[in-house]
Amino acid sequence: MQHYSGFGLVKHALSHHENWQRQWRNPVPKKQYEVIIVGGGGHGLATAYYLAKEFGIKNVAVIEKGWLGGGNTARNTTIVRSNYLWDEAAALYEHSMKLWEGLSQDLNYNVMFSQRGVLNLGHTLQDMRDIQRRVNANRLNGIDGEVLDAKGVQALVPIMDCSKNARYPVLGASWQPRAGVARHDAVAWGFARAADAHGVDILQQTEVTGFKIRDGQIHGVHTNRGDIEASTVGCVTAGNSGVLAGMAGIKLPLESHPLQALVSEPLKPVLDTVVMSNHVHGYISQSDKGDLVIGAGIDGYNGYGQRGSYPTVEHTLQAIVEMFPIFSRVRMNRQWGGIVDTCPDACPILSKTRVKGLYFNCGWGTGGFKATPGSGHVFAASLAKGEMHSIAAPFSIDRFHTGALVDEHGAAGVAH
Amino acid sequence: MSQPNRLGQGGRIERSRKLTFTFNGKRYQGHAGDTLASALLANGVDIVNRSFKYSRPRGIVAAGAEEPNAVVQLGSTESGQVPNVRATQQALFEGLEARSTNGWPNVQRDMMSLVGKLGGKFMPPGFYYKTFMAPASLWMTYEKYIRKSAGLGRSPMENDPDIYDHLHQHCEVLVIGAGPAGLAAALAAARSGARVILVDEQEEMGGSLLDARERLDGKPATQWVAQTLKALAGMDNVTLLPRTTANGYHDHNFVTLHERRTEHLGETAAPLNGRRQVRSRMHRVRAGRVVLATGTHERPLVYANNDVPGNMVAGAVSTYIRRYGVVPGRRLVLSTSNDHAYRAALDWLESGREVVAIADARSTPDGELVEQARAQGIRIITGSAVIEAKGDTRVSGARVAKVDLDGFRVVGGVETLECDTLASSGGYSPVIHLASHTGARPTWRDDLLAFLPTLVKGVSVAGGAQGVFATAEVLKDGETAGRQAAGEAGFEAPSVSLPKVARRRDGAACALYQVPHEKPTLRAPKQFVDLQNDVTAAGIELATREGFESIEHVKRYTAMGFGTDQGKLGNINGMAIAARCLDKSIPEVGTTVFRPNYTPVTIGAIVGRHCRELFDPERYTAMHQWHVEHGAEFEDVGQWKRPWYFPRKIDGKTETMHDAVARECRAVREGVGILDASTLGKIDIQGPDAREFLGRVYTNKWAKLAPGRVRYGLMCKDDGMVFDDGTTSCLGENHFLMTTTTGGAAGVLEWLELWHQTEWPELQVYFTSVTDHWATMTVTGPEARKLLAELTDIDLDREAFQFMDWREGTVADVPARVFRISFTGELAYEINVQANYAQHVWEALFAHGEKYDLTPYGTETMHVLRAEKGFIIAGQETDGSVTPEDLGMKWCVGYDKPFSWIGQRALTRQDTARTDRKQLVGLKPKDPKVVLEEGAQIVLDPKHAIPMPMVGHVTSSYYSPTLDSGFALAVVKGGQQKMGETVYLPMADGRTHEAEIVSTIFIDPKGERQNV
Amino acid sequence: MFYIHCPYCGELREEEEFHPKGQAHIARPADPTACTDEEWGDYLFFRDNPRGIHHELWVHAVGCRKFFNITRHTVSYEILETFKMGEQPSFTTEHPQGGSAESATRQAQDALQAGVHA
Amino acid sequence: MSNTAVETVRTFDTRTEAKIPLESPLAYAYRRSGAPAPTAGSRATLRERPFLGHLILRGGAIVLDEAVRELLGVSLPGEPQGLVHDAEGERSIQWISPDEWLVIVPGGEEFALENRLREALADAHFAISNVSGGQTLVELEGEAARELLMKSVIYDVNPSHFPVGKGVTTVFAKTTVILRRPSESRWELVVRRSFADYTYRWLLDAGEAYGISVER
Repeated sequence: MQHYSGFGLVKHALSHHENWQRQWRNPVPKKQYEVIIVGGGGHGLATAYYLAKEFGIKNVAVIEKGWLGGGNTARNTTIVRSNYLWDEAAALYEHSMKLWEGLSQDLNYNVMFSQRGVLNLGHTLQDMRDIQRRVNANRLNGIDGEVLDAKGVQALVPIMDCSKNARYPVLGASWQPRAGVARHDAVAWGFARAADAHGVDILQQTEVTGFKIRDGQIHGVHTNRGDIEASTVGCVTAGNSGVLAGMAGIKLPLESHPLQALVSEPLKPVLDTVVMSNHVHGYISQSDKGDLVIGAGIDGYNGYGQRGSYPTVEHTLQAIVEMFPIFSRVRMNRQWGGIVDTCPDACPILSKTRVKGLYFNCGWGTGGFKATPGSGHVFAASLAKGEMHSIAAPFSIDRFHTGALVDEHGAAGVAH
Repeated sequence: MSQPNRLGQGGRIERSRKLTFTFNGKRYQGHAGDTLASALLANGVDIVNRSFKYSRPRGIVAAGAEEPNAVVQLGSTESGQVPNVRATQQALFEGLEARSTNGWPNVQRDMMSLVGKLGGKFMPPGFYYKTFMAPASLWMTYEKYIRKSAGLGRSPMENDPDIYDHLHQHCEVLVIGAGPAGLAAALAAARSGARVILVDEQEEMGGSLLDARERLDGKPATQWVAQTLKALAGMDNVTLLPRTTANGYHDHNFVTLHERRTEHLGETAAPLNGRRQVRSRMHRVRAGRVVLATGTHERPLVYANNDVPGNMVAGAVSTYIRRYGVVPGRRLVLSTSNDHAYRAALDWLESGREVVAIADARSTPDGELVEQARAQGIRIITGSAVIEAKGDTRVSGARVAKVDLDGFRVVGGVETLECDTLASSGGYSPVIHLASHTGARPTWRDDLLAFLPTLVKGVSVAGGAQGVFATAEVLKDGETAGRQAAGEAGFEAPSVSLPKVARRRDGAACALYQVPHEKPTLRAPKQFVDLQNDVTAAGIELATREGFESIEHVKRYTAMGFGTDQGKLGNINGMAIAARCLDKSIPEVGTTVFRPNYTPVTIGAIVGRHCRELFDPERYTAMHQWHVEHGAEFEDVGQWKRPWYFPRKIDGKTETMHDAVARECRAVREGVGILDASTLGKIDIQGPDAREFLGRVYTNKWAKLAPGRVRYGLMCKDDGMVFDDGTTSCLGENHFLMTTTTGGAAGVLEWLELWHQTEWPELQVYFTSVTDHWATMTVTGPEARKLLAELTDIDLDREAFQFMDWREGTVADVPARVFRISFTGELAYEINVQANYAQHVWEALFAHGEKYDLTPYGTETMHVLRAEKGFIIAGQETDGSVTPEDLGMKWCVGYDKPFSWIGQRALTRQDTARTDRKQLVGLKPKDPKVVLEEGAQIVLDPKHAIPMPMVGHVTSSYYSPTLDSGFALAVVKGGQQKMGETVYLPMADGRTHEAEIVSTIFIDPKGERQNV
Repeated sequence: MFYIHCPYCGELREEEEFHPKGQAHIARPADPTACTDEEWGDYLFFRDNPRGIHHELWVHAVGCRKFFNITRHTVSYEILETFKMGEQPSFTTEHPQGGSAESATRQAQDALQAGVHA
Repeated sequence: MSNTAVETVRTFDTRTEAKIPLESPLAYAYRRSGAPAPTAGSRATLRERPFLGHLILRGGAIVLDEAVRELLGVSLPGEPQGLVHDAEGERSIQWISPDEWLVIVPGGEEFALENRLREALADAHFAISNVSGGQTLVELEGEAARELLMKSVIYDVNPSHFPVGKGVTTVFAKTTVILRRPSESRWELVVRRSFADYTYRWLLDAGEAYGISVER
């Protein structure tokens, strides 16, 4: 792998950039791998990378039906935070946060992880109770965070309307300074390049059409480019997980919903943190390019159309203008939609299945991007050892039958 | 103030109306009818901006929505600022002030351009992914500087003085685009009687006809435009919306139209007849059929230094000359792949300026326009193209060479032509943005060298948007589309007679996107593809070399098409370059998908009136006026404004919340208080199966509740988790009045309907919301009976009217139902009267209550009083993960009911049946002065290292004036078995509180006070 | 944004008047006590999530307040039919062109939208 | 007369003959936002008709039709969106859903009407709920009334689609209204009490451009 650095950039400039290498190969599929990862999004690529780097399993294929990083990795609003309520979820996202903090160097790819902090606003007394509960739990779980009052919020975000005249005045917020945003595409590309360097085969334009299952054990996959064998298969296919599980005769408690986001035209820097509000229902940050990146909740119906309904956009922008009246004259440039696979308890599934050797990693709903490295890491550990990693264990499919849900709805009312 | 490039005649501007405007601090003059762009060109302003990444000087390239460079900051006042206005779409008005968005100290002499010049080489696409990584600690500093160079314009820092609104429109036929196809379509559809909306983004309708050379019925095309618009305006089934952009096409023919109502008049909307006007309006249109007559965007050619000011797309040159009477230079070189672009040269020549040459990439061009040009003596260099522009801040020459299109190379020598303007045309891309908003992927047509829209139901396309270019055919195509659309909507449309247009003979165009240079692309001077984002052909080539092979990857790696113009000029060229680098065809590297908005839309217009005081409804009770007058502080509960507490003014000083709540609490415990409880949901339930139904949706039993009696009930979802609670009264054998929580009212009614309509339609029962019909006032405290007795004819004797009874009669002469239920633990009467009488009854209670010091109290006191009694609040003690037993409310669960009620089955699931679940308990702080923080986490071992195992949290916590101590409710793992044990609450400030687990009932455990 | 034919109101109405309520035809087990934990969990949480034809429960919340069913394509978002509680869908994965059930009273959504005056 | 319904359902006259000052749902709105007087250029007029009798009638159309015809003198609008007035135009009945109708009568008539309906319907399965205190009727008139509605409701109010004699429940800004067209020139909004202030402020705001006035 070519090492990336400022010095390298200068060197390549002098040779007219004619000597840059491919960031990843375009290999011919082998007949057999030790592990197959289905799904070449951020989570799948991260899983492959950590399998190779941390667990010494380099004979790995990542099978992607389209282009790597072309799904939700490329469509989210890039927020990274770990201030989740329940111990199980907090452990998972904090594990991820720690990996984020060294990710650019680890991958030798600048994922532009910007720890500019995330505010979760409270507008009602119950909001504030929930915020205090969550921040107290975070603190005892070793996750940074504090509760701010309205003045504290105003000091951090001078352009926000924190006055009492607002329809739902800001009463305070939780503040996680280590949280922030990252450059979404770079995460997929960085993991792909680093995994490839470790020998992982990334097979783009390759579609899994079925599983080879004998005697309750996985033996590989059928694809549009022929059969590929492996005794361990991990599916990391987000919105398509249900379809894939169906091929193995497994049902998952997932629904795929449209999740919309939008950006303004690029502006000179005006907002230095990420601001989220469950109550007025919207969140906003400003990208390094200057766009205001805005989102809200999912649309209520199932949809794979990568678009949602217009009123969701209207309500989101109403919320943004309620919080930031100065943005009324700014213009919205573009909107789009992702397909998020949601679980009934707003937590993911990281699980074995009743097919031995077949694992699923899905159901991240609106929280997938921020979990990318952590999800990949614990999933890789689970695939490598044949036992779910302790952080992943609470997210088994079994919980929907025993009742041991990890209900993050309260903390996840707004997509993020 | 002369306008050097303004022609002495021609154009559609009002020459008599001169307008003064300011650009980058300098004053200029233009005319009514100008755009800011045409006025700048008229004044010979070459540089309008500096580019985003390399800080290169940039000029105006196009004349419409596709313009990438002329993106300026508008506004003379802080609150009137508008960032990123496209000068080509901004009508000129008197006093307009605009400035470039980039460039320091100014756009003419930009220091950053030095960085761009020297550093440009080191900034290939994605360079930021490859550097700024060491040392890791410095990234946030690097980022600060990266961000500094971000953005185009700036946000206003003051609130918007303007207002916006929405108009909900419905029509049978929506025609988008009022060029020849759209006008013909609208006319045809309108003649059928169908409701037609015709919308066009420009200041003036007519589209390409406004600068056409063709004559319609032997007259200038604009005459037919005027005549058609007049006819349409005269029909009351037609709505004409000029200056309005169809910015989003959504499912099932829902289209958003952004109408700019005053932006052509001033930076803020001036009042009209003393009334506020909206600055812009969003039409939310539901159309039966949509006709897309959106025309085409011309593609420029990609050659070296094609960004130097003076490079323009050919059609824009014609537009400026013919519509605005502006010729944007003196000496023109045209580089083209097609006949149509020859118009630019002919128009240029006719305006009296010099056409140096036309470089035509085709070896034997022979169309009608080519012959005209030859006849005019214009030099045509065939088989050639401009390979490089010369010049720095303005084009000074064009390097022209013979090119081998198939071999992608320059053949033969290079000739340098002196010129100041370089127009180019690589063909015409149908404007298919709207058609692809709902996910339909366009398909490439090799014969047209263009992507054509794939249509969903209910949409048709006409004219240039579907690759029909000749005016006569465009008109016919539009007419057919209009007639068909009306027909499909059930209206019979007669055919419309169309004007005669001479058919022009055009030669075939050739495929040319990037022009080859003598040097390989990576070594040649920059050849720009996306001007706004500084994406070059070399950048695209590099991306493909690095493994970015799908067009989606290329776009993301290079940022191509992500600007405010969304790549209208550059995307197809970029795809062609990627295809060349990958040795694939254009459709093989992917297709191009567009998302709303077509052009950026003011956020305020999307918000409409739903802001400020109208952001969200405020719901009020019938006594709200009284609460306001009596100084209540309000709490937001759902959309309701509920009195939170009533601070008194004592000696001119307003009580603190703590003091007010303590006073209110004491009043209820010792005297009498009154609460406005009108916000609770109330559902009238009637029918022979009402009782059975209640038994199924509540956890407890309802079979034996007699008329006149009231019962408390808990509701679960079928996962066994509590979601609402309240009392329900038996009014008659088949008649019940259910109350719900304030926030849960709508949800519970829908919940009941859901089960009735989908699972148990055989049950004979009806539910009707009566929440707003009744006003509810809770009179509570030891003196409640005495007070109420003064006003009512109901027998309040403790035996005749017992706890959990309800009675009817009058209160203050008003018919009332009175419920003897208590959420305070004190003697309490909930008085329900028809809400129109509420203010009277409320005031009568105070008139009589004065001697008892009747004290109004709010939600905060209500919370303290109920918590002292261990009464839960659904949504505060519960969070969707709490069962009735977790709440210690087994007494409210009827396990032996015959029907397996909602939630019952789930309670015996493995995890739900655990006995060590988090359970509701009381907490008594060891230090009575401590009021625990709500949300504080509970641990058993406060010395445990982080992460510290947590066993629960505080759900409610208050100071109790009755106990003179803090107290709390909490959920604790296995808490019901831990009575008397000590738990710890480590706080953020470093202190650790100690508390004892106690019963949830702090006052009057036997419940005697409410029974007096 | 959808345009939905409410089978009770008999006309097309804007999506904003409706709420989606998940998969259609989820019947509560007749005897919950006889269900295993697994069966109960399936009933509570496991739903079809097809990429294609989907039968959904909606409620005309700001309107007649009736629950009804929609057959909708989850990729194209085309609404193929709407029908009252208790009726069966005509369009299914097996019958993508319709015809799986009596549908004489139903009109295709497209025809309805076009023929505002039909 | 065996009258199970009367015994099993508890009716209650919430209105009194006593001279008690009544406050309409818009009382607070008038005080807070005022009531603009008509001006020369006034193109829309708002008028509240407070204190009418509002009953929600539930049951099957076949069950209810005869009783309604007998007691209200109009036939039950069985078709969706139907709105029927009696000869004087004082009493109306409107289709709300296949088993729900809204009856509006002059204030004070509602309780007697409810009792007579209950008698007439006897043992049938039906329900009647008095909601008179919970909603109010707001009339809109004037040449701009329809455009004002287009700014406020998502429903198509074009006369070709919204003829006289139609009524719908639909979205009004961020709340719900029942919108009716009793005559060529007049529109009626049935507004919930707790949303009345919001609705009023919205109409004043959106109506400013038409010089909206309020008749009191």
